Amino acid sequence: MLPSGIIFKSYAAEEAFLVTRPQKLVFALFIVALFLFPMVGSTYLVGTVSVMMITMIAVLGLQITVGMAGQINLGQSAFVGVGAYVTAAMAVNYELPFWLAIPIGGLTAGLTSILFGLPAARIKGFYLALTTVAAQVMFPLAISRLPQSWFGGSNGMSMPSMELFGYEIWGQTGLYLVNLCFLIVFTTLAFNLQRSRVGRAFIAIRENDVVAPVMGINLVKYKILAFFIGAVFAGISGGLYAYYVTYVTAEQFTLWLSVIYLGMLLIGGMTSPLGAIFGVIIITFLQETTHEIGGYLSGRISFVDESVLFPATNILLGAVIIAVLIFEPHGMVRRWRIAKAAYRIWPNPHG
Amino acid sequence: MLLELKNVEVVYSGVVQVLRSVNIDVPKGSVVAILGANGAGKSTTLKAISSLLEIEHGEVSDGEILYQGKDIANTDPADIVRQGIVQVLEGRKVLEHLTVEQNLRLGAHFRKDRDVVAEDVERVFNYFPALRALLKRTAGYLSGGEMQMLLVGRALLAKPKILLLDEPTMGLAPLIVEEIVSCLKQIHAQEDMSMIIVEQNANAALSVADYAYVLENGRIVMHGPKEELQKNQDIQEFYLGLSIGQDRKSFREIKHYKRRKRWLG
Amino acid sequence: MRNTVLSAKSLRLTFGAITAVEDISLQVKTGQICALIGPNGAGKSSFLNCLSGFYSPSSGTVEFEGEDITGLTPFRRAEMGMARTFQGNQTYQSMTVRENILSGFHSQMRSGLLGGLLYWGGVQQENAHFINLAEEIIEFLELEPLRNTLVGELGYGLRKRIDLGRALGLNPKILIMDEPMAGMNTEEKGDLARFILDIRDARNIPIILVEHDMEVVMDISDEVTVIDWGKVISSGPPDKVRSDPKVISAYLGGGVV
Amino acid sequence: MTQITGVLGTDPRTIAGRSIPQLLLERASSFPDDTFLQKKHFGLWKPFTWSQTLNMISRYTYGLTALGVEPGDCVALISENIVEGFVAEYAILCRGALCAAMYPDMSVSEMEHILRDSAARVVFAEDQEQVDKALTLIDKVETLEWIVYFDDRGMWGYDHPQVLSVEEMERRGEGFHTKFPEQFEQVVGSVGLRDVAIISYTSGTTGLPKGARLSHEFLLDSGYRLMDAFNVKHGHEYLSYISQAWAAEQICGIALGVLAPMVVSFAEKPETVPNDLRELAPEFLLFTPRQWEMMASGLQANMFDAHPLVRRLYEWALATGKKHRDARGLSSKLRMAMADLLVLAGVRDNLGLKRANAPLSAGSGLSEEIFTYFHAIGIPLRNLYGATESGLVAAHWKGTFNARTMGQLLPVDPTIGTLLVADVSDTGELLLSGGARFSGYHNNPDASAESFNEAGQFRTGDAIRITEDGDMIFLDRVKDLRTLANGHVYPPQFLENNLRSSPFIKDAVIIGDENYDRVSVLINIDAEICGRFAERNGLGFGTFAELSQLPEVIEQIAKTIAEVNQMLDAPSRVASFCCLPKELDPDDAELTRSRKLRRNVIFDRYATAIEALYGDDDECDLEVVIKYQDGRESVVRSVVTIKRMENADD
Repeated sequence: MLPSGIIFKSYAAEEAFLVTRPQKLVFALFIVALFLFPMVGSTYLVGTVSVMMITMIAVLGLQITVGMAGQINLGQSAFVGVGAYVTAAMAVNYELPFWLAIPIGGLTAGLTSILFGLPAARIKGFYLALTTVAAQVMFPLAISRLPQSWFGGSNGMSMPSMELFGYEIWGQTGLYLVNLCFLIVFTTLAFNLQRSRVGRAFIAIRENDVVAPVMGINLVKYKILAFFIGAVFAGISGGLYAYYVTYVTAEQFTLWLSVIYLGMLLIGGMTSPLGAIFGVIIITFLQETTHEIGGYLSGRISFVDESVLFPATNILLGAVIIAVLIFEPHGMVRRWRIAKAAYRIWPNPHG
Repeated sequence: MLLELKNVEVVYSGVVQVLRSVNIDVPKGSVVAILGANGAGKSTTLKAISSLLEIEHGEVSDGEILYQGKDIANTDPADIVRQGIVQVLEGRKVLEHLTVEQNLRLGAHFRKDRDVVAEDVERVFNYFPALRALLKRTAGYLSGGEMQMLLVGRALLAKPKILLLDEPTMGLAPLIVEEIVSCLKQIHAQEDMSMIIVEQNANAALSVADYAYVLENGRIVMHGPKEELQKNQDIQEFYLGLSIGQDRKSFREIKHYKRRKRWLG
Repeated sequence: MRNTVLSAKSLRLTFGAITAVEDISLQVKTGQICALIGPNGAGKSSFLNCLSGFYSPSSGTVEFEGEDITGLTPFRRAEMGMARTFQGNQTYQSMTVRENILSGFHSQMRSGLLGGLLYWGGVQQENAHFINLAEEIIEFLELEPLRNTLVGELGYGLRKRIDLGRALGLNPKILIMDEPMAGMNTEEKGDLARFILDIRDARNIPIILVEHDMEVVMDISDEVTVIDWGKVISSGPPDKVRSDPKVISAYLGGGVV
Repeated sequence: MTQITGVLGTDPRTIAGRSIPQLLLERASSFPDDTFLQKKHFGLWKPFTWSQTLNMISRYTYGLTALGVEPGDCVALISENIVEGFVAEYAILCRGALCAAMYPDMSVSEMEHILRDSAARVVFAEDQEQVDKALTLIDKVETLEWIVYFDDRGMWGYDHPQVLSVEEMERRGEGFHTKFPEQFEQVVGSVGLRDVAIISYTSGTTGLPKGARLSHEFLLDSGYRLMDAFNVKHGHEYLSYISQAWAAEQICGIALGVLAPMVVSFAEKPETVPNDLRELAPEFLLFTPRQWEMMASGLQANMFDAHPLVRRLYEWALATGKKHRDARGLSSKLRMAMADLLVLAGVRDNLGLKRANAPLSAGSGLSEEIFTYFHAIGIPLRNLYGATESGLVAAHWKGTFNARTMGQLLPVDPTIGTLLVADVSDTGELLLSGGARFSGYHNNPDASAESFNEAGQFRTGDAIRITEDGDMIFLDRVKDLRTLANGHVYPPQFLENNLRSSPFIKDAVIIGDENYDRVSVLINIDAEICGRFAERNGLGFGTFAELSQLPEVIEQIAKTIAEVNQMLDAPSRVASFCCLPKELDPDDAELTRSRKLRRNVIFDRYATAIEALYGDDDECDLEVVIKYQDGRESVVRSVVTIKRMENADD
């Protein structure tokens, strides 16, 4: 709902994300603030936000496959890995610039996913989940078996630094800005997709895959498309990650990470790209806080060390995800919508 | 009074109020029908009685549901079944992979008097002879009418004092509707049992019931003995069908505007 | 002379040893409302599923506008202009009313994945064009006050109307309706009957109506086909079928209620 | 004071001798591409520019010509407020014909009277429902030749030779257009300012409706008065909502629409009005007191469901609004700003009234409580006093808002010239002169003659008091001031208005005349509010009848009556009352279509209850016949509690 006094004379105007002037103003200020953030944030903080933004792109992709189209995917981190490795290979072996290497990484991840998405045409739910886990299991095996000249085998690959127009993009700040630009672009794409014909087809399949084909939707095509586009996002995220960590190894892309991605999406809310953003922020915040507390404790209590902290953090994360699932199965996005609606109709209790 | 709803309010998810101050009396041995448009709150009323609201995030937020003088609102649904309130849900949800016999026996699973159960099963077959031949058939392959009979039979095996029926004739062929209705009449005549029937097919419901309530937007807008309601012009036009009343009108002649309702008590 | 839009010829459908449809033929002509009635379990649903393409018949053919479509998938049939509504609640609950109806236009829209992602001018225009068409249906079905409401928040009767709206979005050449009147009171049935007649009269779309409500069926249909045990036992105009003793004993009964 | 004189307006947008069609033509040539009409359609607001609208009007006009409508003929209109309805009326005026508009929920017999009395040759009927009504009359009313419908839904099966769609009418007009391309402008040019534009049927509270003949000048002058007093600007938005059958809509929509000119907007459907109002947030709007009351009680009812803390905040903000709205001093202003920011701005936004700079309540009877309520939330509601025959006379426009008064005499168009003069006669009746003059009743020379006195002043029939500040206070209709058997005179209307301002009471019918020595009242409870009240207090009820007789509800009503009684001297106080077991309804002829009470009918139908009010029993058995729209009837029986007020005899 909008404030009163706003009328639409075209459907395009009605579809716009930002309608009122205050909305536009706040949003513009927010974007500017994001760009200026590195000037005030500590290197550590800027780095953390950078990783957060990279993760967001992967989770946005997951939102499309799982949230929009309802196709369960437990192998997102493998597709992130494919993106990272292919980007690395492009940058190292062919010395391509990052703005070419990363999209190639993304596309390759997308194409790889079709292999694992194909079964989705026939199976769903639990069985599909298992197929995607297979992607996750096969990924490190494939990397280590492929010729060393391609992906560095089990040694991993070292990344060159990013360059734009001959200038090196330097330090946390530079990477932060590149990541931010990618995030803005891909968030826009995800939001666009949701209101488009393809997005509607995805949602239709999620809601009722018996009715959707009778309404003219080619199930096989759209299920594969959902996997493809979700994995492209993952691959892009992987490419950015490769540049950020400067060194890629297969161990970075675990099943556990895929589960965390899914957890982020669950907490944030599956039904909107906004959920991906919320989820990443919340989980990252939790992780960072527990690390802080853990670091503080490990200096003081003798038996607290890495071997305790890591599982403890994960147990906490799991507990939070379960708690959210119980109290708000639709994620933070629903809370956000309720709050927004309540604000609009305030002080009325209902519309 | 066997069952009394006093000012019952039902709220879903803490925000959506579905029932507003509903009062319904079910005397012992009577059959009460609840009529109303879709979304008026008929099924919700039944679920409030049988405590099945929780599954849909609903609750009785106010008022009392008195069963034999005791408030049973928001109690454990299994306990309610044990006390003799048994609901036949809408949508004919049989256990598809079990046989008809297994389905039937499930109705009696909490009963202690195992030896009598066999007798009761026999009685169910007397009401629904068709079921006897289907005993070993997998329930999922039954036709709609057969499933409905199975479900009513299963409910009977729980030895209900009140049987709640949610849309028992929905989607059934006219012949089957007739059969189910006459079975219900027979059951009511022979068993010591009250019933609440929620129905869109008001003709069917009123032919079994002796008292009826009309729900609209979660409120009772009208109630009375069936003879009285059958005479009401709104009931005739909005529930009993166009052909009843005076000169027959056809669905072909329906206008593009509506006559206003005049709900009056 | 009216053209035949859809014809099913001697359809037979078996699952292993069970014969769901033994031999059903049906012809639907332009501007006709054809009712299909029969006891529960007579094979109506299986027959409909053969028409929609969920099942492929063991023998027999389905022809649509003179073309053999027996082997086509459901979505191809939808693209050709076969639309249907479903039993019970089968709308997309998390979409708004307008989005549900808009989703019916899927096969007429052209924009693909890239267009959806970029949402550039042409895609926006296409969307706007089809929203306009969807709004025509919204007006037709008198859903204006609800266009932006999530379907999940609506009652059963309205959802059935949205289901119908979505099918109309396919711009159908034939409409199959599976028990649209089930669970409705007389008033709602009246509304729906009016919509069905309007669809036929104003849009000239023939309709196959599977329904148990005899009052409605006998009132609004032009042709009634009665099936039992997978076979057609009677067919013809309502008055003829109504008095057919075979139909009375297998289906109609005494008509007390 | 017994006499005051108004002023001349200063706004330069004067009538200057032009009739409504002439103004229309002029506006269309000055601002061809500006929006004139606007409707919500297919989810969007679709604008109609001046040139588009004029084009449509001209086609309709030629269509009317083709149907044989001559200048001076009458054309009737029965429709909700839609673009086509407005265009049709402008086309009627452009043809030099007279328009008689009817309420869309009028029954066939009411319609018959108007069609017969106005001798309408064509009736514009919105849709199938109205066509069906008109069709039953086409052979009965000899003058009626054509039925023209706007909405073709469901009309495809009709083949009556005298029924045609508006498109068909336009098609028939095309020939005339090519043959006489100048005719449209010529006729428009010949329509004089003093010519009668419309016949407005006043929903008579007694007898059959009378047709008031209102001229272009009359409508435009009243429009000018509003424009000048409330600073209505060119391009201000107006939501057309009250029926064209009401003279007020003729003034605000039809006349002021072209004079200001405004953007006249139409809701998508009658049931989406609140929502569309919210979307539009118009600058100018006119509601009846009842609509304002409903808006306020709807909000009140909503707040019943709010969280207790939110409710307290809301009540605090309301109290602050009442106390500090116009107060000076920093702390007052701060508190007001807080209340506005936290609550009141939201309330205005929800109602769609945040931009309304001239929200008007037309007609008498808006209670002080509702009036101050709207002022408290920052909506500058103004009373507007006028009548079909006297035009718009007074309103709050000089910056003072006294809820009890109807405001000050309005400024007259300087090109009309004569100032408004208000005189109070010896009997307390308001006599008016000046401004554009009422043209008398249609087919009723006696009534027309009676409406003016020898001095040529218009007799309003209203008992009015003029304060020292020049504000007008409406007491009652002169004929409605009533005398009890013991000779005591009391103002029944005052009682009714104040009772009705309670959210629990929808209507109050005061009884007590020369046959009785006490005052009593029949109460029609507000089902929504009383229902919520009962729910909050855990009271059981099923039907309206049961709700109305709940002891707690009756107690609540008694409390309200006691409060109102406090404001009057003892003999004028309500001594006993009962709550009606069914809602008053226009279908049972208990209310007029504009929801005014039809006392005779009510007295008749509830005679048993009235008798009991003056008897000794604590309850009575009541039988009421109710009528369905298709003419069928049935009888409803119920037991009604008679409640006597304790303080009546002190």
